[in-house]
Order: sequence, then C-alpha cells, then structure tokens
Amino acid sequence: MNKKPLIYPYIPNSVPEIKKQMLSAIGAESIEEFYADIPDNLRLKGKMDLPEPFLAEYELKTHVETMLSKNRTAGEYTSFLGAGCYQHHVPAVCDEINQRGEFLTAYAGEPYDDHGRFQALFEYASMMGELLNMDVVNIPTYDGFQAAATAIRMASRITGRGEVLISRQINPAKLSKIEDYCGHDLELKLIDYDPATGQIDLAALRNNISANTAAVYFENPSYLGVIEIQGDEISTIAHDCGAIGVVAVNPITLGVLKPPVEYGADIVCGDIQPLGIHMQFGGGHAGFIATRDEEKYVMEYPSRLFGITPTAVEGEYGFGDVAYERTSFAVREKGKEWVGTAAALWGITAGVYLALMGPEGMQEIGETMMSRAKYAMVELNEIQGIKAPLFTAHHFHEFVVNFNQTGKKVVDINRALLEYEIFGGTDLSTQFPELGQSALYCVTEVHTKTAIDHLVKALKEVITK
Amino acid sequence: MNKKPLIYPYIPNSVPEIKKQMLSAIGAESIEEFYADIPDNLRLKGKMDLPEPFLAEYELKTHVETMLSKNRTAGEYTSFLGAGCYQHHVPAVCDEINQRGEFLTAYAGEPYDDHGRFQALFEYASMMGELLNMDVVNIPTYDGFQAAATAIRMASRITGRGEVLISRQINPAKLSKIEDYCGHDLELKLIDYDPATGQIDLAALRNNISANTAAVYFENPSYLGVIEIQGDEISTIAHDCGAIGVVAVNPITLGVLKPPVEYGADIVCGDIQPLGIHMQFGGGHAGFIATRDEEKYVMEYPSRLFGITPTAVEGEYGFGDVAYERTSFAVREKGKEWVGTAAALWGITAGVYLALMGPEGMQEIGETMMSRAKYAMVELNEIQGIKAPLFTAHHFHEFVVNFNQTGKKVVDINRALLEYEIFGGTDLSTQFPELGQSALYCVTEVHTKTAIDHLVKALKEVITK
Amino acid sequence: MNPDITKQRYANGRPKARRFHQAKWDESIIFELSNPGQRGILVPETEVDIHEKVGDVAAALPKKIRRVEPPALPEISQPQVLRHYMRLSQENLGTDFNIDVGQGTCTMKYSPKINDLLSRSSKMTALHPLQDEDTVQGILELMYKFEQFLKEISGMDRFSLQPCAGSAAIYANVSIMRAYHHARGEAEQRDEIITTIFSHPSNAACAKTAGFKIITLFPDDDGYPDLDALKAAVSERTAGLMITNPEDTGIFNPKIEEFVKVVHNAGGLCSYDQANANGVLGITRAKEAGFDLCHFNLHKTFSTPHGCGGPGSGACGVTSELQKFLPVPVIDFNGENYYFDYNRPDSIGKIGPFYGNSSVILKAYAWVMCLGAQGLREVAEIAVLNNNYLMNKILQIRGVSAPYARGKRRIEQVRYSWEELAADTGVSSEQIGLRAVDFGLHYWTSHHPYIVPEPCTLEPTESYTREELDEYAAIMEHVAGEAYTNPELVKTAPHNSTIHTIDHAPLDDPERWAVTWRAYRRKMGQPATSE
Amino acid sequence: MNPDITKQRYANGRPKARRFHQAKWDESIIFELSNPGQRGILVPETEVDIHEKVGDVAAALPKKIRRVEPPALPEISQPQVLRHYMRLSQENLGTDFNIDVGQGTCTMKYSPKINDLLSRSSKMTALHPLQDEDTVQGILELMYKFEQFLKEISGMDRFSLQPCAGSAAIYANVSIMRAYHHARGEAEQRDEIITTIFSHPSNAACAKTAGFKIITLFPDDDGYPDLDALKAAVSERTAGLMITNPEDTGIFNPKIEEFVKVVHNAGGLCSYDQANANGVLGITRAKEAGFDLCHFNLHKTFSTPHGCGGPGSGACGVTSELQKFLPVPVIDFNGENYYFDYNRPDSIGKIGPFYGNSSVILKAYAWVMCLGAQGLREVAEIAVLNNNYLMNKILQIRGVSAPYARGKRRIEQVRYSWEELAADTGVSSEQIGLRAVDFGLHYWTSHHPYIVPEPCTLEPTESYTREELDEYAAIMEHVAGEAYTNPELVKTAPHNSTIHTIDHAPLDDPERWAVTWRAYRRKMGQPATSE
Ligand SMILES: Cc1ncc(COP(=O)(O)O)c(C=O)c1O
Ligand SMILES: Cc1ncc(COP(=O)(O)O)c(C=O)c1O
Repeated sequence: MNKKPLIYPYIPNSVPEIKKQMLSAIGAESIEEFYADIPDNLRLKGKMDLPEPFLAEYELKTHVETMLSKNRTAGEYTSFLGAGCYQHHVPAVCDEINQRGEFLTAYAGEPYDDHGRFQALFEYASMMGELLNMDVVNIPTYDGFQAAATAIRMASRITGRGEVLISRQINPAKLSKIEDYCGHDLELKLIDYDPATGQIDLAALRNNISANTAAVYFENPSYLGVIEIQGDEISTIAHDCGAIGVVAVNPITLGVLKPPVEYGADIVCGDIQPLGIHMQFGGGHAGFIATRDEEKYVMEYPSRLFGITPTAVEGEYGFGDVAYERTSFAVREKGKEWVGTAAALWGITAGVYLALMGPEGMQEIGETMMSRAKYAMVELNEIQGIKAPLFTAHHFHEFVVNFNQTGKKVVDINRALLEYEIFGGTDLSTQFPELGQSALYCVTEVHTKTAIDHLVKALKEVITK
Repeated sequence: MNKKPLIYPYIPNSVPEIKKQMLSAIGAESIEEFYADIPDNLRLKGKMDLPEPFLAEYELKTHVETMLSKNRTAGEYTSFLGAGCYQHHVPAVCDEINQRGEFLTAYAGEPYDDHGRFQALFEYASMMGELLNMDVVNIPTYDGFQAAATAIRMASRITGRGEVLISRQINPAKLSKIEDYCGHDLELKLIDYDPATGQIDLAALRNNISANTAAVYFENPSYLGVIEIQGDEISTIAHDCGAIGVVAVNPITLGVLKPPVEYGADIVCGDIQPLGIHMQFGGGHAGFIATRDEEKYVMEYPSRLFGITPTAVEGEYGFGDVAYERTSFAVREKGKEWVGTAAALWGITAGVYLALMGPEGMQEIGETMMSRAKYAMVELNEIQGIKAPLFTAHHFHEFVVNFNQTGKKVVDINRALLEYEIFGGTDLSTQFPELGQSALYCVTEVHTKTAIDHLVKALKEVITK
Repeated sequence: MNPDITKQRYANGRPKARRFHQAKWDESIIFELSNPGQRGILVPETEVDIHEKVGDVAAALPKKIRRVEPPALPEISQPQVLRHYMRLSQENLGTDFNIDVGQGTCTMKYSPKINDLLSRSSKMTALHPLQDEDTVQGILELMYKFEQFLKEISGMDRFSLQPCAGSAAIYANVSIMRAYHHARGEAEQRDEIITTIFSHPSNAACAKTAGFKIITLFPDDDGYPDLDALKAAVSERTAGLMITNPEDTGIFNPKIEEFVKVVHNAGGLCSYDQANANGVLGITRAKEAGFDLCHFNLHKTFSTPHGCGGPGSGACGVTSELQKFLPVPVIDFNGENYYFDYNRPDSIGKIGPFYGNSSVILKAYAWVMCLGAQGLREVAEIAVLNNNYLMNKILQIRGVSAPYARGKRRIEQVRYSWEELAADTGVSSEQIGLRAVDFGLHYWTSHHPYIVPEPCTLEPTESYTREELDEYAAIMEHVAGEAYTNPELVKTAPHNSTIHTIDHAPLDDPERWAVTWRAYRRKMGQPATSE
Repeated sequence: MNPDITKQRYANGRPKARRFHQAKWDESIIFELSNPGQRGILVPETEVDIHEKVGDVAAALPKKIRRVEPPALPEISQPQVLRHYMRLSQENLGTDFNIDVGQGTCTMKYSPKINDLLSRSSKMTALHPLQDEDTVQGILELMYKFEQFLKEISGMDRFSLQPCAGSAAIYANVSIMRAYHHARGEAEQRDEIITTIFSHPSNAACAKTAGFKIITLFPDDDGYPDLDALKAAVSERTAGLMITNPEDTGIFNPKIEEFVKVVHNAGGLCSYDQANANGVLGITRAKEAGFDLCHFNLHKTFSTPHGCGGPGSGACGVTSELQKFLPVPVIDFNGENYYFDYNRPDSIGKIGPFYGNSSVILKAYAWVMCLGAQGLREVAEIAVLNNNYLMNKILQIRGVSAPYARGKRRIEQVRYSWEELAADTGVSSEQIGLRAVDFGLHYWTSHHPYIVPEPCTLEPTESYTREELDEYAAIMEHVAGEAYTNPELVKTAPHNSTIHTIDHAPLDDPERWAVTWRAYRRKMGQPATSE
C-alpha cells in the first residue's frame, strides 16, 4: 500500500533527497559511477533471490521468536550434557557488563579511547593468572580447541621438535581440530589410558616419548571426566626428554584442583565458557593459554597480550600491547600464526565472573559440583545394569555411565529420557567404542538433588521398559 | 554445612572483621549503641517471620522464574484487552536505553552530574509538545489517572471554581481515582452520552454547565473507544462559561487525530504507556499534562518542569528546574499538590519511542491500528448475534462489541475464548450496565489479520456452542 | 626500572583524590539531528487483504478530527537515535557508578541486577492487567506473598501495593484517615494534620492536597521532635499525625510511642512514614509504636532502582481496623487460587489504573527473598554502622557539624551543616556539593526549608564499602580544604563535569523559561527547527 | 534576553567542533578493591541430604591434586564489582557512541539492538550443542536458512558457519585447498600461496600457519593489483590465491577475473576474502569472478557487534567441487527435519568445538531478514556513496592524499596518507588519530607494513549520516590545521581522554612487561596485593 520510497531505519542516507545532495557534493551522476572498476560481466544482474524481508521490527521479532520457539532448552528440560560445553548459572552482573554498548560494540580502538577494554582484559588475564598460578595469560582466542592447538604449536616452536604425544582421553572433535591445525607438519601420537582407572598409561607414555617429542598434552579432568593424579610423573617424563608439558584444564575446577603448573605443566590451556558465559548452542567459547613469564614462551604467543605501563601522568594506569612485533598484525606471515577477532567479550565476562566468585566462590562451586556429581554416581550405580562411574578414578563433575548390562543402547535410552524432559549424557559409543554403551554425564551447581533424583527415577524406568 | 559466617554479597561490610574495625574506628562497642534512641519496648524481639531466603543467585532466579512460569502472557495468547493498558511493539532501542545503569539507577542528581537525564526529559517533553502541539509538558507523573486528577485540580485552582463536568464515557476506575483525589472539595458531575452515536450529549453539557464550572473533562478517544468529533463545540461551551477544557488523549492516536488544543482544549493529559513501554501487568504507566505556555497555567503544575538555559560556556546547553518555587520540594504544603518520585524513566523511554517513530511512524501506526480495528469490527459484526461496534461513531483501536443477541454472557464467552488462547475484550456489563452484555475490544499493530481471523472463528464457535 | 604506579596513587598511606571527568558529549538537542525522510523504525503495515476490505479508514475521518500537519517530531535513523541517547546516558551519574551516599533520605542502595533481569522476563512484561486471574497466578502469588512480608516487617495487618511512590502512599494514607473519620461522622471536624519539620515534605503536601490544614512541629531544645509542642497542637480537630522516623536528620524520635498516644487520645490517627526504613528493618516496627498506618518506599528500603525519578512503589499498610478503607482491589488467596477482591464497599476506591508497579514489586520481592529475616536485619545494622562510621569521619572536617541531638548517634542518615565553613569562607553547601561533582561524587543539599543552615544530608546505606565511605569523606575534607584555601575554585565548580554553571535566571522568568524545544525556538524568535 | 545557545554552536554555518571529554574514572586495578571475606555472589550449596550420603568429596581427593592455596582472586562485594566494570565500560568507545568510520577494513556499522535482544532469548542462550536434534529444530532451521542466504549472496554452493572469525575462515579455506591438492596427489608440490600486500594480513598469516610459503604481490604502476606480477608468480607450486577485494585500500581489482584464471590455469585454487563485502552486496559476487572459495565476516558486513574483538563469525563458502572438504558437521534438511551431517569422509574435520558462534549467526540472520535483497543492495550502494562522499571531503584537507589508483573512485573504504602533512609538520598519522580522540573520534592507522606512508584508513559503511561524515571530516580538517599551527598540541594528544600518553618501552622489554597483575607486582618487588 505504501507508495513512498522505502527508507531503511539502519541506513540514514537511503533518503532519496539526501542521496541526491551527496552525489551532487561529490560531483557524481549516480552511485553506479563508484562501481566503474567492476567489469560488467562481473555485475550481478537482477535482484538476489532472498526471502521477502520483515521491514517492521515487530514482524522481524515475531518471525525469529517463532522459529526459536521450536527449541527446547536445557533450562526447560533437565540436561546432563557436558562434553565441552557446560551449563552453569550465569550471574546477572556478567550479562549486564557484556551487554553494555561500550563493550559490545567496540572493536580495535587505541589504549586511549578504549582504556576500559584494555583494563578489563588485563584484569581478566590477571585473575586467570591467579587461578592458574601463572604470570602470562593471553587475550582469549576462539575456544579451548584453538587454545590447545596453538599451545601445541607453541611447544613445537619453542623446542624445535615435531612430535606431540596426546592423551587419548581427549574429545575426538578436539583431536580432529588439532589434526587440522597441526597435522600437516607435526606428528600426533595418542597415549593410551588405563582401562580400569582411566589414568594415563605412564608406560605407554615412556615408550613413546623421545628426543623428537615437542610436547606431552593431556587434559585434567579428561574428556571422560577423570581427574588425572599423575601430573607430577607425567611432567617429569616430559621434562626429562626436553619436552614441554601442555595441560588443558576446565578453569571452573581450579578452586579445588591444583593448577597444572604445580604439577609441572609449562603451558596451560582451556576454555572459559564455564566462567559466566551462556552455552548458546556452542557459541559461548573462548580459549586461554597461560605460561610462565619467560621470553621464549611469551614470544611464541600469537594472541594479543595486554600489559600495564605508566602514562605521562603520575599514578595513571596505562595499558598497551606487549611484544606486538610477534603478531601477524605487525609482520603478516612472519608473525606467530595469526591474530584477529577472537572472543574478547567473553574474556571480559569471565573476568567479571571471577571477580564475583572470588576464592571462596570458586572453591564452593567446585565442592558443590563434586558432591552432586558424586551423589549422582552413587545413585546411578545402584541401578541394576548401570555402572557409574566406569573408571575407578576420582571425578570432578563429569563421569562415564556404562549401560552395557542393561542391554540397551545409549541412543535409545536418551531418546526415552526425552519423554521425561531429560537430556541424557553424551553418547560415547562411537567416539570410544571400547567403552561399549557408555554416556558422558555432567552434573553442576544447577543440578539440585531433585533433578538428580528425577534422572535416577527416569533411568530406572527407561532401562526396565 | 557452611559453618562460615554468612557474608551477604550486597552488604560489603557484613564481613565480621570489617565490622569490628569500623566499630573501633568510631569508638563503639557494638552496633546496638547506635540504636540507643529506640526504647526497649519498641524493639522487635526475635527474628521476623519471613521465608528462608535463597542466598544463591541461581536459586533465587529459579524460584522467581518458577513462580512467573505460572503466568500466560499476552504474547503467548492473543489478547484483545485494552481499556487503559495497551499491547504495542516495544522497540528494542527503548529497552536498551531504559536499561542503561546510568538512567536506571540515577535519582535526584544536579543538572551537572545528571545532565543526561535533564536533557533526555527535556527532549521527551519537547517531542510530546510537538505531538500535542503545546508548549508546556511536565516530567511524567504516576499515570494517566493522576494526570487527569491533577489537570482537574489545576483547572479548579486557575478558575477558582469548584465544579467539574466529566463525560460519562470514562473508565470507572479513573473516575474513582478522581473522586478520591478531588471529591473532598470539588463537585464532580457526569455528562451523559448519546446512546446511538456514543458522542457526548451536548444538551446535557449545556444544561449542567454554570459559572461554578471549573472544567469540562472528556477523553478522546473515550474509554469506550469512541472518537469524539464535537471537540470544538464542547470547548466553546466550556469557554463561554469561563470553564477550562480538559481533554485526555491516548498519545499514540495523535499521528492521525487532531491534537486537542486544535479543538480548544486548555489542558491535555493522558498516559504514555503506549509509547514504547511494556504492559507489565499495569506497571508501565506514566502520566503527562500539557498546556500552553501561560504563567497562570505553568504555575499550577505540581510536577517538575525542566527548562533549557545557557551555561557559563558559550553554546553549552544547560537545563534546570523551571519555577521550582511552585513545588512541594521548595515550599512543602504551600506548593501545588506535591512532587516526588514518579515515572521519569518512562518519560525517557517514550522520548526514545517518539524519536524512533518520527512523524511518519506515528501516522502509520495510527493508520494500521485503525484499519485493523475496522476490519475486526466488520468481521465481528458479520457474526450472527454480535454487534460491533455498538456505537455508530468513528473508532480508533478500541470498540464495544455487544453480545446481547447471542444470549450469552461476556464472562462466559471470555472464559470459553481462553481455550482458544485468546483473551477476549474487557467485560463492560457491570461497568456500563446500560450496554448489556458488552465487551471492550482493542486491536493494535500487533494484531495481524491472522490473529483477528482467529478471534472471529473462535467467537463463531463459542457463541453457537 | 618503571615507577610503581600503584604507589604513586597513594600519599601518606591514603589514596589520592580520584582524577575524574564525567563523559562530556556536547550533544545537540534531538530535533537538531532531524533529517527529513529518515526513519528510526518501521511499523507493521496493514495487510493488503484488510485494506481491500476496509479501505483507507483514517482518511474517512471527519476533517474536524483529522490531524492536518503531521507532528513535527524529529526524523532520525535508528543508529543516530541510539547514539544520541547512549551519549546522554553517559552524562548521567547513576548509583551503579558513584558512591551515591549524598542523596540523604533517598536511600541510594545497590539495586541487584538479577532483580532487573527477572523483571524483564516476558512472563512479567507481557502481562495485561485485565487478563483472566487464572492466567496470572504467578504474579498474583508474588504480590500476595510480598504483602505478607510487609505485614511482618511492619506489624501492620494489611497492605496495598497500589501507590506508585512514597508520596502516593502518603496521600492514600491521608485519604484512609479521612474515610475513617468520615465513617465516624467526624470528617468535617477533623481537618488538621500534624507533622514535623523534619518529616518528608510530602507528608505536609499530600495532607494539604487532601484538604487538611497542616500543623508543623519543630524540634525541642535537645533537637528531638517536640512532645510538648505536639501536646499543644492536638485537639478535636486533629485528623492525624504524619511523621517520618527516623527523621530526615537521621534522629530517631525516642518518644515516638508517646507521640502516637497523644494523638490517639485526641481521637486522631497516626501514619508512619517509613519510606526509608533501612536502618530499622527487624529492629523496630510501626506496630509496636502503635501506628495505625505506615508506608514503605520499595524504591528506597527495598532496593528497586530509582529510574531517574520513578517508577517506584509506595506500599501502604494499615491495622485491621482500617483495612476496609484500603484501595481496591486487594489480592487474596482462597487456599487454591489468588484472586482480586473488589468487593470492598468502604474502600477509598482506585488510586491508580491497576495494582501498582508490578515489576517494581517483583524486584522488591526478589530482594527480600535473597536476604531473609537475618539478611534484612543485617541491612539495617550495616546501614547504621556505615552511617555512624561516615559521621565520625565527616565531623572531623573543619567547618562542618551535625546540628540537633548533638553528640548522639544517628540511625541511617545525618543532616550536616556547613554553616561554619560558609561563614569562614563564603562557600555554600551547594557549592561544596557541586565541587564534589569534579571527583565523581555529588550530594543534594537537603529539603527546604533549610532549618539546618547550609545543609547536606548523607545516607550511606548498607551498600558501600568502608573504602568508599573513606573516599567520600576524604573528598569532603579535600573540598572543605579548598574552600578555605581557594574558595573561587569551589564557587565556580563543577569543572570536570558535563556542563558548567547554569544560568538560573531564565528558569524563573515566564518570558524566558522554555520547557520544550518549540517554546525555546519561539522565544528565540526562531522557527521550530534550527539552522 | 538570553543568547540563542543553538546559534552559538555554529560558526560560518557549520557546527563548531564538539567539546568532548571521555569518561575518566581513574579506576584502581580490581585486585586493589579486594577486601578479605567479601563475596560477590553466593553459589548453591550441596543439599544436606547429599552431603550426608557422599561426605566431603573434595576433601577425599589425593593431596597431590588438591589445591593448597586458594586462588588469590579479589574478594569484592557485588555492588563494587558492578561499579568497577560499569566505570571501565564508560572508558570504552563503542560504535554505539562514536562516529566509528576510522577502523577501515573493520566495517563498523550499526549493530541493531533488536538482534542482540533476540540472541539473548533463553531459547538461544540455554541450548546445549549436543541436545537431540529434535529439540533444536528452531536454531538448526535458522542456521540452515542463513547458509542459503550466503549461497545466494556469494554464488557459492555450500557454506560452513563453523569458523569463529574471518581469519579462522581463511585458515579453513587454506585447509580445504590443501585437502583438495592432497586429494589430487599434489599436496607436496603445491606449497605456495599468493596474496597481495593490500589483502588482509591474515591471508598471508593463516596460509603460513598452514605450512605454505607466501608470495606477496605489490600494486602495479596504476596502483591496481599487478596482473603481470601474478603471472610471474604462478607455477606448478601454486596452491592458491588468497585475495581481498576490494583491497584494504578500497580499490576494486578490475582484473579479478583474470587473476582467477591465471591461478586456475596454473592449477591453483582461488579464495576470495570478502570479510567486508559491504560495498558489493548484490553488486558482484565470488561466483561470477570464478572463485573456488570465499568467506564473509558476519561481524563486519552482516552487522553483528564486534565485542571488543569477538565473538565474531567467519562463514566460509565453496563451490560444489570443494564442498566435500568442508568442516563437519554441515546442517541439512530432509524436507521435514533439519539435521547434522557428520558423515563426510573427505572433510577437513572439526575446526572448533561445535557449529560456530550460533548467537552471532542469529544476529546476522535477523539482519538479512530485515533488509532483504533490495535492502542489502541499498547497504552496498550507500556504503560506497558514503565512502566517496567522505573521500571527497577528506581530500580537500591540506596534507592528505589517497595514493594508488589516483583520481579513481573507491568502493567502501579508502587508505589515505598523511605523508605530506607529516613532512610539513612532523606530526604523524598516529598522532592525528590520537588527537581525534579529543573530539570523541578515533582511527586506526592501518595494517603494517605501512606501504602507504602515514596511513589512515576510513570506511564509513552505510550507517552514518551525512552530518556525521561532515563532522568526521571537519575534525580531520581541524586537527590537520592544528598540526600546521600548533604541532605540539597534536603530538601530545590525547588531552581529553581517559588517560594520557602511555610509555611503550616497558611493553617490549621482557624485564618490565607485565601481562598480569601478579607479574607486575612481582616486577615492582611487591607482594601480590598492594598497600
Ligand atoms: C521519608 C520519605 N518520605 C516520603 C518520601 C517520598 O517518596 P516518593 O519520592 O516516592 O514520593 C521520601 C522520598 O524521598 C522520603 O525519603
Ligand atoms: C578483509 C579482511 N579479511 C580478514 C579479516 C580478518 O577477520 P577476523 O578479524 O575476524 O579474523 C579482516 C578483519 O579485519 C578483514 O578486514
């Protein structure tokens, strides 16, 4: 009905009169002139074939909300999924800060106009440093996968070696990423684990390590939820061969667990999603890399590092890029890997989270998670046919539940659990065939006793159906 | 389990060690000392009987969300409720601005530290001024009810008269408020309406007006959705008797309808909830009062008025309180009524709304609402036994639907509509018994044709059941 | 080596004064951003089908009611509207940003973000107040339960959450008083309300609006509310007493129970202004002091954000004797469902459109639920601790004093006086407050009239750290020092704020004041849009 | 009468320079706010029942894995944590606040608030990526449909949304190239990637990380990418070409099709860096130019906010020939349900944990859906209009030029040079940019190396008004004027920002740099906590 020209609210100069005036100020006849360099045969003829737009914000909102309403969330259902993405309470203050337009819409300003970002990220790194007991922490990279892959490349560059030993209790998806990122010039070897305890097989590690080994990489807790207690031994084995110890940790465990540096890790990496960042269907990840403050380590980071420095005014905190010349921004392909847009906002957010939690909060959340997970294991294990946990090791908040004796497949069990509005644990049967019909369950501070009891009851019913 | 003293995250100095140090800095033995002035028999003995708190934010959140989840919203259902609270699309930018901590948590700062608030509210008043075509608009009062009641008191003070004529097509709740607010010293008389057209009965008005009449008050559109087209005549009648014309309008109609000043209104009032403010179960109201820029009017406002003024620096816009000495802040009971916390944030929000909408947006939204409401009336009227609208007048977006011929009661119809996830119009059968089984329906830009057709289909089924 | 920046920030073991500058954007007035044709948002258009069916409905309106000139609203694209308001927001100093202890009687405490978040749930925002009760059981339950909390906190028997602010609650309470006297046939006779000068001005103003004559009591020689004066004031014309306690000075009226008795004996009712009950939660209540009515400001004591001056919420509570007069509806529970009770023939009726500011109430509910009885008492105790701690520091500053009840403790606020400093230096309290702006702080001098000369009322609540109180006191000391050594600097403040000293004169001059841009342009002899 | 303030804001019919000051809070480092014992938030405690059943689980851990010293995180109450970060936020200058045209190649356009709002729905935030597909049909549909959009916009046949940023997409594309050559048995042989110096550095850097040798081409005499140089560079070792177009200079490579042909003829693949495709949406596409791969930055062209440097999203697209190499999973539709396809044996595998930054993708989806084909083209056209309009103004300023392809139009950005001004005045481009900060603006000089001397890259996108562009140009002119008349003022800038000139030296000195507070305290010879 509207015969008026369409003016887009996001495009101020789409008003015809303004366009005309601007063209005339430039001395151009039409916008076409600006495209003179694009040969005609490259010009798209006609309109792109895209759906009719929802010009009114209300209609757009309705459209997207209707689509999203088809989702069932881990808030509506009770979810025991973990496996690299974790459901935790996100403090309101975290979202308040990361929704601030100043942080949300800034990008690459200078230490002056963007002082706030520099300070917030310096503080993030500093708090992570306390959690990890390490002096250097990067501005977040994409995710824990990237952090692990880069940590391995760093180790290779530092040692000048080309072989990497990786504990087999790694997320296969992460391993795939590492292969994509390192496989073309590093040799990756998997180190097996003890099938009873779930701990790394030290003999296998000793057998595989050599003077070519750049790094020994393991996760703690492992992908299968196992707390590795042989950290000291592993580090010694690595160091004795001149290799670097790379440990990936879930930072939310570190109020309770020892920071890896205390059992000899040289590079520590991981994902900060659990620290105040919503799951977002896997869109809330950010990776950290931490090391000691040694030049040979620092100079191998591809990421930006923000350092504190004086300004022209006494007592004024200033910040800036540390050793910028390492980066691809400074020297293109001569830099270390590359740097670019990554996940800074999640770094700021995780900083807010750690500042809210403090030492006691981190300790308590760890304790709560461990107790509840333990309770879940005990209760599940009492169900006929279910073994939980599968490994005898200590566990943090994830653990393998084995259903072999039930005669049922995880995929069917999980499907049945949906009827109870439960998301069962991640199916491991194809990822780790040796574990049979096993699933990786996760319990956090959001899982009340009631929720766990609901799972236990549901599983009892499901496996006897 | 936690044996540690409870430290409240909102109460920094609840840490025992800090308390101790502070007490010692003051030279006090205990906090009890500060209560020395409170006689012992007034002291509450023991703990208040309140529910156990949810100390963890996660638990609090779950608790409140669980409670709220029992609600069914006007977003989930299709709602045709209006009657003073209106469902419109709230542009995201409105919420973005009113959620900014700077605006949300400020209060009563000076024009210096709170320049932003002064400017935003000055701009709000200025945009309302354009919509209303009037030069003076107050910082919002609580709601449209308060605005009407105050407008009437202002008229009474200005004229020195004690009688008020009120069109009977007023929300009975509002009338009740006006009675509470004015009834003790002003006489309120209701003026009837033409039962066919719904227009004010001018003869009745003429019969009732006198030299004691302070004000003639009517709404446009009226509570029953009728557009009053005799504004000029009504104003003339009022003015001829030395009375003041007070008109309440829904501001969202003013892209299409004439501002009341153009048909002679002297004081215009209303509620800005439709302008970008969520319904919030009736918690999103704010009242405006507008007049010409005449001292005798201005000096009768109880509200704050923000004016523009130069600063010590050339070209700097400053703001401050206009004629502050009118207010109860300045002179207590010698002020006009009172001033206090009201609804400033909604004023800022409505300003954002008007700035986004612009003249065309206001016109278009009015047209859309009118067309859709008309369509609903036409379609409903085609249903056997339903009369819509009941009055022959022009309507904006609300209209009376009469069900007399269906033999059913509105209350039963509405209950049946719930099965269709529809909130039917407000039952008028007790508020306006003379209208029989009638309901007040409201249609806005959020009601698509599909939604209206759904109503029509549902009503057909419901009344033939 | 580098200097240790941290050390440079301290002198004599104390942090140096904060080097502050408020965001300054020098923004144009929004009309100046207008560009004809631009749109900030598009609205749904009528469907073609509808249009075909009903035609151009607006065009069919009679000319006499159809708008001729479109409203001269600005025409601005969305990014620019947003940017303008974002900038203005930075030019505003919320409690989220500053050590907001200087708005004494305003109880600027922390408004928890979780509560805001909860109130933004569509399960709250998208509720129409006239929905079927079955579809709003969640919010009704919340409001019902919150009323129970208030009953326990005050000892009163029934509350209305309908008043949208403290003053509205005060007015409702006056109205209930009138209804009560009316019911007893004494409405004509009882036309006087008594208050104290250090009760909030709304007590006097609301009662006046309701048609009462106001009698204002002044403090006695000890600086306490004057019982003898009250005794002299009461009579058969006394409708009631409306009194804030602790008073705006922070002084608790130790004879409050006798005040109530005196008024009761005269046949009047007593209404307790507990807008900021922060210092007495779980300590003392309206009930024990014998009050008939009281009110709380949820936007003060109960932590809901102040929103630049609302929306707030003023809950008013009464004893069982008065509950039939409360506004309609009240929310009741039949053991299964929550419902509205409108059937209250003695009610004063409606005082606002629906049931009050529900989302504000939600925030207050959440606040109580995360503290509990013990937490509320902790709020009170820390609020008074903070207040007395700050007082101890402030009173060490040259030129300041805390008049009335001298040497006594205060509850949760203190009205100070810079009288001595003003006499010594010519610098007023207002100027001190404006100079504080240069350090990211501010205060509001106090309510008029300035019985306390050169007043300044501080109320630190429970939300601030000792270090923040120290900082506030240090800046007061610093500025007081400047007043003695460099008064011009203080008198011309602020220097680091968004704007500079405003010219007050035009604001009081009908020829020059301008409350809207259109009025301003007109008075400048300009067309409505500039340049 | 009063002065007309509005008039005072203009001189010679132009608005005077904005008097700006950024918020300056002089905040402490967060550790300095710590007060032992304070808590910012409480976490759920284990239920008593559970505790009784399982005991103290953490205490049962072996000592060698149990943390001994609690992490020395700050201990701060919630209001103070909030306040600290709120203040820091004000010290940051987002696109919501400034005329953000100075981050050339970064495409700082308006990020609509409605899209943020939609992405914050719990229907998005609370989804676990490993949920049963049946329970995530909404988000799968959205991602699937968004892929269809990108296919149409680029002409490519299949996309992966998994890369979390532009560089990650570039790396994925390099990886796909390798997989392609590997599949053809040429992986060893083809170890060179060709790029141009005005292509984004990540093209070179990512390819290098992937193990390729980099050949960088420089412009020809006309300032266009050099076709002859390309011809000389290609060989049987050529794995591919990775090229940004329009280049960082804003110049569109008119021979792009021939570039592609030359590389194809040599057996290489061609990857089109369309991170900022802003100026060419609906105008020209990767397909027509013959590319095999391309990528888009959703956080640039598609409007998603930059988040201080992420999260972003880099969608990479390929022709049908290459699609089998794309990362797993891809999202498919069987006519009824949307599902993940993991069964792709030739895939390069996973490149990130799940499926990319889904909520960023949601925002980009919403952005396209509110513009449509016509709107996207309008975006492009206005972006180039704005750019050429601004260029016209900038080039009138003394001391500036636009090297390369002189006198030609630009697409949607321009790399300027202040070479002449620097020679005349000694003021560098960096200093000009920092002086702009004093007016609430800023720019980033440009990527290294500074082939263009004293560079400055402006990219106005479609989001700014003419008046904003005028303001930006006016400030540039103003600052350039200052450089000629008062160079010291410019060299010592910023003056009105949060902080003053930083000392860069410690940041490059291993003895003095400090990336964490603990490192800083240690290097200062201090214990970890101050004072
Ligand atoms: C003691 C007291 N009573 C009443 C009020 C008035 O409350 P409101 O501003 O909500 O109307 C206030 C507000 O400052 C107050 O402090
Ligand atoms: C043309 C071009 N390519 C690639 C990139 C790298 O993108 P990201 O920062 O997302 O890694 C950018 C970002 O500036 C760019 O402008």
